[in-house]
This record gives sequence, C-alpha cells and structure tokens, in this order.
Amino acid sequence: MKISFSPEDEKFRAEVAQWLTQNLVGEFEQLKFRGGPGDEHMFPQARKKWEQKLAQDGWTCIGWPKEYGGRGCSIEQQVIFNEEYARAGAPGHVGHIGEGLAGPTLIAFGSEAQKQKYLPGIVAGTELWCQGYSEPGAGSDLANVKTKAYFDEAKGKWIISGQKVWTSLAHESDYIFVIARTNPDSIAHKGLGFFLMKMDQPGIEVRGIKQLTGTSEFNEVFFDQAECDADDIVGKPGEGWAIAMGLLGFERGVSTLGQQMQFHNELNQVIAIAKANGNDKDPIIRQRIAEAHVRLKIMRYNSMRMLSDEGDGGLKKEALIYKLYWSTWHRDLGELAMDVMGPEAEILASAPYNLTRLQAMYLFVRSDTIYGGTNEIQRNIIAERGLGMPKEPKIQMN
Amino acid sequence: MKISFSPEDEKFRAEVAQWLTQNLVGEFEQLKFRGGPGDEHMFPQARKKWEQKLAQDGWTCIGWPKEYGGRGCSIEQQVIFNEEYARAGAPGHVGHIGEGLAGPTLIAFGSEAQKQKYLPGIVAGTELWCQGYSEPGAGSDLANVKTKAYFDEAKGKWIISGQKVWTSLAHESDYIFVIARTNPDSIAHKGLGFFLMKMDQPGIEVRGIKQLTGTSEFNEVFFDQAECDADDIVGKPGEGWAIAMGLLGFERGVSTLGQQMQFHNELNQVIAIAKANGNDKDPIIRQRIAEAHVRLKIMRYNSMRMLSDEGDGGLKKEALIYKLYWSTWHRDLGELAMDVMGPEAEILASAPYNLTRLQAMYLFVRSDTIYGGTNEIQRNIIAERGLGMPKEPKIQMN
Amino acid sequence: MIRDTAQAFLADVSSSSAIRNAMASEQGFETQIWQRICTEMYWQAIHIPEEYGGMGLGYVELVIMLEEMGRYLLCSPFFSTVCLGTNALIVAGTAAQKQQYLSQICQGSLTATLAYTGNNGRWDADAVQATVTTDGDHYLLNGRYRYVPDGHSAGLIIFAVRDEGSTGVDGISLFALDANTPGVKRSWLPTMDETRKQAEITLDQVCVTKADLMGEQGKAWPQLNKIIQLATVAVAAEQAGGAQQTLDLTVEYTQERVQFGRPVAGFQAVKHQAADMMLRAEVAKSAVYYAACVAEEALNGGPLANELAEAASVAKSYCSQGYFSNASDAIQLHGGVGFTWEYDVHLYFKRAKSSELFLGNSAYHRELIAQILLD
Amino acid sequence: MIRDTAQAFLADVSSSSAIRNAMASEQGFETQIWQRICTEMYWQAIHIPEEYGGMGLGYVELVIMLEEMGRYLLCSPFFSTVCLGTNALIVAGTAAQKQQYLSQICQGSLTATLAYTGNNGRWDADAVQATVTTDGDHYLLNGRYRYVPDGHSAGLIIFAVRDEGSTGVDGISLFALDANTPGVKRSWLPTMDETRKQAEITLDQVCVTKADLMGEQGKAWPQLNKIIQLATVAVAAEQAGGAQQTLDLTVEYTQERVQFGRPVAGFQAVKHQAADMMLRAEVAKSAVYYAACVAEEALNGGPLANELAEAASVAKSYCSQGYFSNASDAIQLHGGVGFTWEYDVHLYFKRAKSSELFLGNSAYHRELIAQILLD
Repeated sequence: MKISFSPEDEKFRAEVAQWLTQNLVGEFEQLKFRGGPGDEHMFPQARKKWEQKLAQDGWTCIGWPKEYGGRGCSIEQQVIFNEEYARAGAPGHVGHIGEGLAGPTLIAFGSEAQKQKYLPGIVAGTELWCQGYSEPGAGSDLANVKTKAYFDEAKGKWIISGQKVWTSLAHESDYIFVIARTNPDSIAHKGLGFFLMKMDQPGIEVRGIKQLTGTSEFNEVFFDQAECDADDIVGKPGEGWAIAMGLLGFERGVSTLGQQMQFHNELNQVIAIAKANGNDKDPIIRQRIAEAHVRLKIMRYNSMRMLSDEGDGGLKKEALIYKLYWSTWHRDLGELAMDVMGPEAEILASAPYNLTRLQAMYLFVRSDTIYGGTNEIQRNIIAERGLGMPKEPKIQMN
Repeated sequence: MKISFSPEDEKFRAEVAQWLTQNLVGEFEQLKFRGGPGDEHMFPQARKKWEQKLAQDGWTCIGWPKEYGGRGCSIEQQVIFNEEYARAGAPGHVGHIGEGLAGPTLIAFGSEAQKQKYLPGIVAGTELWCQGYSEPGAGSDLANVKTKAYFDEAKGKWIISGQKVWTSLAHESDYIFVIARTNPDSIAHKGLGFFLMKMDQPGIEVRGIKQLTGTSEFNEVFFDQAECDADDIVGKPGEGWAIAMGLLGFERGVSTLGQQMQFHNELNQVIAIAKANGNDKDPIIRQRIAEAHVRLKIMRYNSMRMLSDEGDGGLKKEALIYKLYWSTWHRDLGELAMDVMGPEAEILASAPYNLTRLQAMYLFVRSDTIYGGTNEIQRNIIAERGLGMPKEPKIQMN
Repeated sequence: MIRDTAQAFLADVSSSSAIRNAMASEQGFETQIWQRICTEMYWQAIHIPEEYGGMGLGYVELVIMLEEMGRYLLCSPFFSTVCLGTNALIVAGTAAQKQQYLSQICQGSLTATLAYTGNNGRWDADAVQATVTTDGDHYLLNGRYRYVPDGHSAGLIIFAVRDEGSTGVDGISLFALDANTPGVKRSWLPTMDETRKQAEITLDQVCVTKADLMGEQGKAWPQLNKIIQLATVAVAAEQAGGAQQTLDLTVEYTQERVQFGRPVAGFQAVKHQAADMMLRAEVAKSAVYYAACVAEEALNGGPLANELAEAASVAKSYCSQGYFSNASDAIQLHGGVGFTWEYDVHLYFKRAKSSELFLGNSAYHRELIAQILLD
Repeated sequence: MIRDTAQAFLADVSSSSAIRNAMASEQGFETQIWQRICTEMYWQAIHIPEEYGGMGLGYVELVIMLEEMGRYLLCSPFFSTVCLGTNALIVAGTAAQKQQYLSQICQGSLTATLAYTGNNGRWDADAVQATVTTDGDHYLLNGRYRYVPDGHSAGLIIFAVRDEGSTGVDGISLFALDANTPGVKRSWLPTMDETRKQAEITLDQVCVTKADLMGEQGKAWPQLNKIIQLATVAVAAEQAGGAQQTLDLTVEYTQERVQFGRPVAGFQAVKHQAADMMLRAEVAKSAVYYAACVAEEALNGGPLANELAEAASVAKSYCSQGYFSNASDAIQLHGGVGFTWEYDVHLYFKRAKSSELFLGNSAYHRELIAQILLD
C-alpha cells in the first residue's frame, strides 16, 4: 500500500501550494472553505470564475490525458493536488461533475466527436455539468428509471420526457447527462440510454428542493419533450446501464483524498471549538474526537489502498466499503460537532434560519447516508458483490 | 404503571426474607448465587434438595392457584418473592421449567388426569422437567420440527423419534415435554402435538453439548422409538402449536423480576471490582456502569408495565421487546465486566479451564441473544406483530 | 381517556401547517391555540392544586399530556409555563406568590418560565452565573442567561441568581419577577429547532423586593435542583412521545413507499431498524412512566420521593438517546424525502437534538448516576 | 506471494485439531511445528537484519505474516519471540546482545519475550513496577510481572525495571536475561483465551551484570515505548487477520445453513451484518498496512518514523473493536453452534477479547491519541 512521494512529487506539492497561496486571494478570498457539499448553492458565479482561473494555469482536469487537455498527472500528483487544494480551503469545484464524471465517461465511452465537442469546455471551466440519475419513484434504483427517450425521425433528435431528482447545481449547469429508457417495453436495467443534453431549452425545467437546512442545493429537473441531438447519445441505445456502471467507478477516485482534507478541516473546526469552550478536557468528548481522528486517518489509508497496488479494474473490497464508511463517519462528525458545542449548538447565526457552518454540515450530512445509494443499499452491494451472498429475491406484490 | 406494595405485601416481603435468611444456611450455603443461567449444571442434587426445602414450607409455585398446590399469590407478591429470592442469592431454581412452563401449560391446557399426575411432583420439588423444543436443523423455527410421533395402536402409546437440542438440565430431569409432528404429511406449524414423556426409558438418550465455557449445561436429547402414554398428549394431535404459543406467554412472567435481581447482583459484582481496582474513577467506565444501571432500572420498570395495567391477554408491546432488550443488556454487561477487570479478566480461576463467575457470565451470555429466538428473530417478531410490517416472504430455493 | 382527549385535540390544532406557522414566528406559538388550550382544555392547570383553581391532577397525568405534545410537536408555552414556571412556584413559591401567579396561570392570563443557565454550557448548580446583591431592603440582580425556553414571551420569569463570590450549590436564590420589571432585557435566540423558542435575558441592575424572593436567600439550590429534576422528567416525557411518533411516521411511510418492486417495509433491514425503534420507544415510555410516579411522590410525598434525582437522570439519559436515534433512523428510512423541508421528519430530528441538549445530554446524566452509584 | 506461502503452510499446520492440541498444553504450542516454522519457513528471522543471519525483510512483510497467523490462529511463540523479544533486541540491544541472541533466534534455538507489566492493569510507563538497585558492579532485580506472553516457556526474557522511587517514564531500564537466571520464577497463568499463553514472573534478588543491561540505566523509556508501539502494530495485524477470518467463517456457514426454507445468508439482516463485518475487516487492514509502513520507517529510518505512536494507536484502537465486533457477530450469526466448543468461532471470540485487552484497549489508545491532538 505504500505511497511514496518522490522528490519530484514534493516539488509538485510546493508548486500547487504556492499557486493556491498566490491566487486564492482578492475576490476569491470569500470563497475559502465554501461551496462544498451542503454549501454547493453558495457563490456559484464567483466559483465559476475561480474554476476558469484554475483552468488558465492548467489546474483543472489534471488527471486527464494530455490529449484531452489534462495534465496527465500521476495518481500521486492527483492526490497531492487534492490534498493541497483542500488544505488551502479552496472552494468546492463547481465543475466537479464535468471533471469527475461527465468527462471521464466521455473519455472512456464517448465518440471522438463528443470528446471534441464537450471536453474543452470542461477543461476550460466554462461549461458546467450536472447529472440526471435518480428519479422520484426510483430512489437509487437505476433499474426503475421511468424517464423515456424516443428517436424522432422527422426532427432527427432524441425526445426525452420524465423527471430527475436530487440534481446538484442544476440551475448553474450548461449540460446534464441523463439516463433514460430508450426501449419503452424494457424492464430493469435493459434498454437504457445515456444522453448528453443542453440545459437551456424549453423542454427542461428546474425546481429547487427545499432541504432540512432551509436551503436548496438539490433540484428536481423536469423533462417535457426535451431534445437531444442524435449525436449526443453516448454509446448505443441500450448501453446506458453499462456506461452508468462504469461511471460509478469514477466516483471513487483520487478526489476522495480531497474530500478527506475537507473532513479534516471540519474536524479541526470542532477541535478548535472544544479547545475554546473547555470541552477538550471532557473525557467523553476526548474519546469521541480521538475516534473521529482515528477513523479519518484510516479513511486516508483506505483510499491509498484503493489507489495503489494492482489496478486490475475490478472494484476492490476496500473501495466497496468506502461510501458506507465515509458517509457514516461524516454523520458521526455532525453529531460530535453538536455535542462539543453543547447548548450553543442550537443557536443560529441569525434569523430567520441562517445556519452556522457546522450546523449546516450537521444537517447536510444526513444526505450522505442516503444519496448515491443509501447505507442499506451499500450493505446489499457489499454483501452481494464483496462476499458473494445471495441477491435480494424478487418478490411479487400481491 | 404504578405498582404499589400494600402493608400486607411488605409484611409478605419480610416473611420471605426471613425464611430465606433462616434456611439458606448450612448445607445450602454453598448454593448461594449458583445455578443460574450459565451455571445450571452446578450442584444439581443439592439444588434439588433445596427445591424440596422450599416446597416443604410452601415456597414453590407460589403463583399457582391453591387448588393445584400453589399459594395463589398476587402478582405483587410473586414480584416480591422473586426479588427477595434473588436478593438473598438463593440458587437457580432447578425446578423452574416445571414451575414456570410445564405446570402453567398443564393448568391451562392439560386434562384433569394430567394435572393430578404431574402437578404435585412439581410443587413438591421432587420431579424435574426439561423442554424439548429446538431441533438441530430448525433452530428457533418451530414450524420446522422434524421429530415425529405416531400412535401405535397395538401398544396404545405414542412412539416418538427424532432429536431435540439446547435442552437444559436434561440429565437431571424426570420428564420432558416435547413438540413432535403427529401428522407426517403436515407442514409448518400444522400437525404438531405436545407430549409429556418420562426421561428414564430406553428410547431416550441424553448427550451434553460442550459449550464455549468448557462446561455442558445444554444437551442433545435423542428419541429413538421413545414411548409416551396415550394419556400424555396435551390437547389433541395438531394442537401442539397453539399450546406452545400459549406457553411462550408464560415465559414472560413475574420471574423476569427475579432474573433482574440476579442481573443486579452481577452488576454489583462488577461495581465492586471497579471500586477495588480503581476503574470506578475512569470516566469511560463510569459512563458504562451508569448506562448498565440505567438500562437495568428501566428493565424493571418495563416489567412492571408488563405486569400491570390491562391484562387483556394479548402480548403487549413492552412485552414484545423484552427478550431483545434483556439479552442485549446482559451481553453488554459481560463485556463491561471484562473491561472493568482489564488484563486480569483473562486469568482463569484455575487450570485447566475453570472460569471465574464473571468469566462464565461473560461467555454464557452469548447464548442469551440466540436461544429462545435469536435477536434477529425477535426483531422480525417485533416488526411483524408489534408494528404490522410485512412478514418475511417465503422464498423458493432454486 | 385523558390520552384520547389529548390526541384528538392535538391532531386538530397541531397539524403540520400549524406547526410551521408557529415555527416561523418569533413568539413560537399561536396565541389563539394557546388560549383554546387554556380555556377549552384547561391543560395549563393540570397539576396545579385545586386551591389555586387548578385541576389537582398528578405528574402521571401531566406526563401523558407531555408525551402526546411531544408526539404532535405542539408549539406552545406549555412546557415553560407548566413544567418550569408552575413547578418552580409549587416547589419554591411563597404562599402569596402561589396565590397570585398560580391563579393567573390557571386563568390562562399568564405564561411563565425559568431562567437559570448562563453561557458556560452547564446544567448543574454552576450554570447559575447571574448575581444578587443586597441594597438595603432591596435586591439588585445582574447577569446574563441563555437558552431560556420562551424567555422572550413569558409573563413571569423565575430567575436563579447567586450571591457574589459563591460557587457550586452555595449561595443560590430564586426570584419570581414580572417579565416587564425594569432592567430585564429579553431577546429571542433563533434556534435550529424552531418548535421551541429560546431567549437570552440580561439583568441590568434589576431592583426587586423581598416579596419577589422565593424562600430563603442563598439556600435555594435544593429547590432549584428539584425544579430542574421535575423539568427533566417532563422533557423525557416529550422525548418518549417523539420517539413513538418518529416510529409511527416511519412505519407508515415505509409501508407506502415501493422500491425494487415491493414496499420498503418488507425489507428485513428496514423491519429490524423499525423493531429497534419500537424497542427504544417502549423502553423510553417505561422509564418515563416510572419517573412520573416518582415525580408525583416528590411533589406530594411518598416513599419514592427521594428517588427523583436518579429517576430523572435514568429517564433523560435513555430518552435523549432513544429519541435522537429514532429520529435519525426515521430520516434514514424516509430516504430522500426525509431530507426535505416539506416532510415533517426533520422537525422531529431537530427537536430530538435540542431536547437532548437541553437540561443535559445522556453523558451528563450518566455521570450524575455514576456519582450516585460509585462516589 | 509471501502471503500465499504463509497461507498454504498455516492451513497445513494450524488446523482446528492442531490448535486444540496446543491450547490444551501448558506450553501452548507444539514444539515440532515451531521447529518446522524455524527451519522450513525461517519466519522467526523475517525482519532480523542479514548480518545476524536474518532475512532482512521489513515490517510490511512481517505484518502480512502476522495477519495470516491471526487468521489461522497459529499457536506459537512467534509473536513473543519476534514482535517482543526480537524488536526489543533490535531497538535497545547492545551489539553483543544482538550478535548473541538474534543469531540464536535465527537458528531457531531461542525463543524470547518481553516482561514489563506489573499487576496494576496499566500498559504505559506506570505499568513497570519491578525495581533495580545497584550492588557494586551488579544489579539486583526484584518484582512481579503478569500477563507476560509465553513468559513461562521463553528462553530469553527482556525485563523492564525501574529505579526505586522513580515514577512514570523516569528511571526505566531494560535487561536481557536468560530465563533460567537464578531468582527468576515463572508460572503459567491459565487464561480464557487458550491460543496464547500468559505467565506470571517474579524476580527475587536476581543478580545480573552490566552485560545484561540494554542501553543506559534509567533512560530506557523511549526504547521501551518504541518496543511497545511496534508490538502494538503487531497485535493489530493479528487482529485484522482475525477480523477477516471471522467474516469468512460466517459467510461460509450462513451460505450452508438453511432456515425458514433458505440459506441464512439470504436474509437481509444477515447480509447487512456481514457487510458491516467486511467493512471492519477492510478498514482494519488499511489501518494495519499503513502502521506497518510507519513501523518499518521507525525501525530503519524514514520520514514517517515519528508517526509511530499515532499509527500504532490508530491501528490498535480500530482493530481491537473491529475484531471483537466481528467475532461477536460471528457467534451470533452461527446461532447455537457458535456457542459450542466444537466449532472454532469461540476461539476467535476469545482471542479477540484477549488481544483487545493486551497492550491497551480501544479507549486507552483513543486517550493516547487525544493527548497528541488536544493537549
């Protein structure tokens, strides 16, 4: 598992850190530690500008191959970049869906024309993406997708109708990738297509979902005869499931280490509060802070295992458990934060319902154990794929 | 929920306490705090003698109606008796299967002849009972009973063949009650019979099961053409399930409060060790001891709820959760005991494998969450009967 | 019987929209509903002795009401008025104070609360930071309170203060003051849980007389402690109700919600979580019902009276965890919609945390019990 | 590769019946198997430098071996000899001591252990209670040790002692003594976990020379601490292996066992418990592999060397809980048979508890981490 950083890597680290120190200033100062999960709705325009600033100096999509505009950075360098980025408090990547999901999917499964058309905008930070996966009745159950696509021969376009939900940044995005059913008679995960669609069109409407935080980071996206160019289906109709599954793999990449650095920042905030209010002397709080630290440290080691060793493509066991592990950790951190603050935890930043950063984190983490496959579904996946235990039986409802 | 003890009850309490103080002496001194769960195999003969001592002065079956040899004690008095009995450290009732299960079943479902034949021996402490419920392949799944019974017209007897397992005190018992399938073509819980059988007969063989404690409290009981008199079936063939279910209700009676007093004794031992080795100053241990105390206290309040209010016969919600609650509590107590002792927890009383009392408790409690319906089965029952959630679907194996 | 009546009324006045209206206001409750409670139901008088115009019922009946209010998330000054103010008057009030204030409470013309916690996050005697000094025949009160339930709207406030230089349980006094007494400044503290409002109160050279003092100066810790313990039982009762309601919401939702071709409630993982939730709700109730019996005897005499400290901590330590766990599981088992503002689950989730923190969390009460057991 | 070899060999020599034979003996291992390990596999020499005849491999390879030994529950003096004795010699031994003892260990003619804990239940510097006094050119050692792994069978024992009157980390010295030195009395302490034996050792006016002293008198805490930390990583590695094996046993058993008409493994409650077990096993491994890298650098230099204290406590605090939870769940998911002596699950369950207690449980290590973070 040993990840060693060569002298060149350490030089790279210094370069990243220096660039951030020099550039995360002025108008970008306000973005520090903002725009992460639970805070995605904040400063979208300024963060888009920041994204372009990154792009100018080649700090977007650094892991992509050079031929597609990336830097072709090694795993180690990507780890370093993400760590330094988070350490500096640089804001949540407004382009992360494009860089982390849409782009890699296109690189792996897209046509040359699709690559030419979409990748440059992602690299430049000028075109933002969102994802259309979950549906209201389907939850995490991709096999239950009801959004429909049919090919209109007259128009020469795919026509999509249906509804997606839990879409982050839908308001700000230029494009959305959508899983829709190309074969209306198909069931389960057969007959799905993977579509690239322009958000700014009459057939698409976005409505924010008011969350328990009082804010709206997630959205519903309604498709009513929305159009998708004939060339903008990835792969063939019916291949949507395979592509979506491949994409799931991209979600567990080097960005986890950046996420962990954000977690680290949050834990440090909790520790600072404990030191300030004296709860750092409370033996029970000490145990819980230490436990949070222990599990966060191991989260990093686990990611290093995920990234190192044999890259045999198959999902390794340490990767299978990752979502369940971090989401649970983060949820526990939220509770720890509240308990460290004591009764002061209840007091808002201001009326009517402006949460403090840690309050927002505490409430928002409740989504971590739900979206992208609930903890219950994660456990099914672990048992079935990781341990070969029987699949859930299909039950016929009476 | 209020359980008030009248002045008469308090007088009764004093009477019980006094009798125990005067009689739990001499040869019975060695039995103090012995013979409970996990220690059932100890001193069976002396405990049988003690049972008869109790019987002499009318302290067995005190909750039974007077017509069957009981005292007809009120619920309050039974609670008091059990509390005082455990408080005094009086030994585990070697006759508890007869008094608590076989007897009440006969009183409720038995024929007059059966009552006459069996109840006096139970009351007198001269005839011990064990139960034949679980089977090796069936676990807690009574519907899967494979032990067969057929009526041999020639002999005029029921002939029973099969195997039971997890039978406590089988070696010491005079009788066993057995659930067996009277209709060989029946499935699930239909076609079962409830039989009363003499242990001392050629067709019955008992083999101890060596447990993780190194001791054998539980047994396997093998039936090979064992015989049961025609009069010794309770109810009719096919009614075994209903009788067994009724019997399950008896298991959650006033004896729970005696059990809790034993738990209380165990917790007190743990506290004494903590005070002796200084771990009572450890804030983490303090939390855990307090938590054990809290949950034990509430266990008592919960039992008081079970015993009070409307006795509408149906199993109340607070009774449904009781097994899951106490077994989990007891398991946690075992772990607490070890952690309070620290490294000394590992050291045996003596070679080769003589456990200290708390070690035996720690290991034996592992059976609490398994026998009589595992915690998993308890949760099914709670969800289905308590909350009306769907039953587990029947899955056809491929 | 009393429970059925309460349920029927609460189902009517404490609907989801009524709760949200109350949440959105600074006052935190709808005056009209509170007036209906006071005049139609007479709940605010439930355990006030009949001599003051009360119903003269016991803590057992009060606890049933609180359990149902916790279930229906009633937004009202009931807890502050009845479980803080009224209890304080019953435990520590002079005859004149009882006569005046309890009668007004019975009439529904007065709400009340207790202010004792400063800003150090404590819930024991050291929480009391405001001070009293004697000025001839008068007393001068100074200091700051936080986390005072309904402190900005209550008509009567019982203030705990301490003699300057005193620490711990020494030197504590209680005063019962009209909230409009000069020098009393009150401001709403907006909170994450919006179903019960908190306030900050500052006392700036508040000049009061002996008539406002409850009992003896500097000797009031036993009374204050008892008031806190009685309030602790009351919070636990609300928590038990919340634990039950989050379970009920979850069972109902999972029975309706279909995923992977069947009701979510049919999945064993969901059933087992629900079973654990039921266990917690039932155990919470057992703890609360017993504590209610003890509280009753603590107020009116009886052999269990001296168990109050233990029973209150047993109940609060269990119910705090039990409610929070149930609310947390309820969000999880609701999936995405549990995360929305629209569904009610998050209201319970937030109330579970605020009531866990209020009057000391589980760890705090376990340590109190450890002191009883081990020290 | 090294793992495959280890697995094949262990599957052969550490069968259920071999384990039970070893358990039943006072020595706690079968001499013949240990000799096969020493001569055929040469594992005891795995991380001993080549100059002493060792294989010169690193802690990473050692940890792989330990993980597999934990999985197969190998009964042998490997842990005591390699992870206590050898580490102590490498960290604190004089050149002469290394030359003599490490060579003997490589040859398979010497087993070793470390004795540092008295009877106060501690695992830090205060655990050292035995004393040393100077008597001319000699030293006199007195005191009592408990919980010494293989202390009754080891050939070489490293004793930690302290100057009389010293406390804490001050005044600690290490001596390497032949176990047959006059005045050294050893007795087996029978334990609940029979797969690793413990001993009590008393030193009664044991007279030794400077040649037996390791390093400087009274200054050995940094060395002893490092030895303890290295051993802590080793225990964690065994625990990670045990966590994996209890999972494997459970998955296998539940796949076979049919109840209510289908394999128990098909019940979602069982699957989810197994999933949690896999999570714990994987996370335990991640913690251990990293700690192994750190231990390697702590022994042989490298930038991670100063992370040893933290990495060891991170690994031990997680693995202690992870293994125990897995073993506990394994018993539960085996149902009745998990409770029998015949099945192996209880052996793991007992080993999980003994290794949790040994060198400090999770709470102990969390407090060590809290000190690093907060103090």
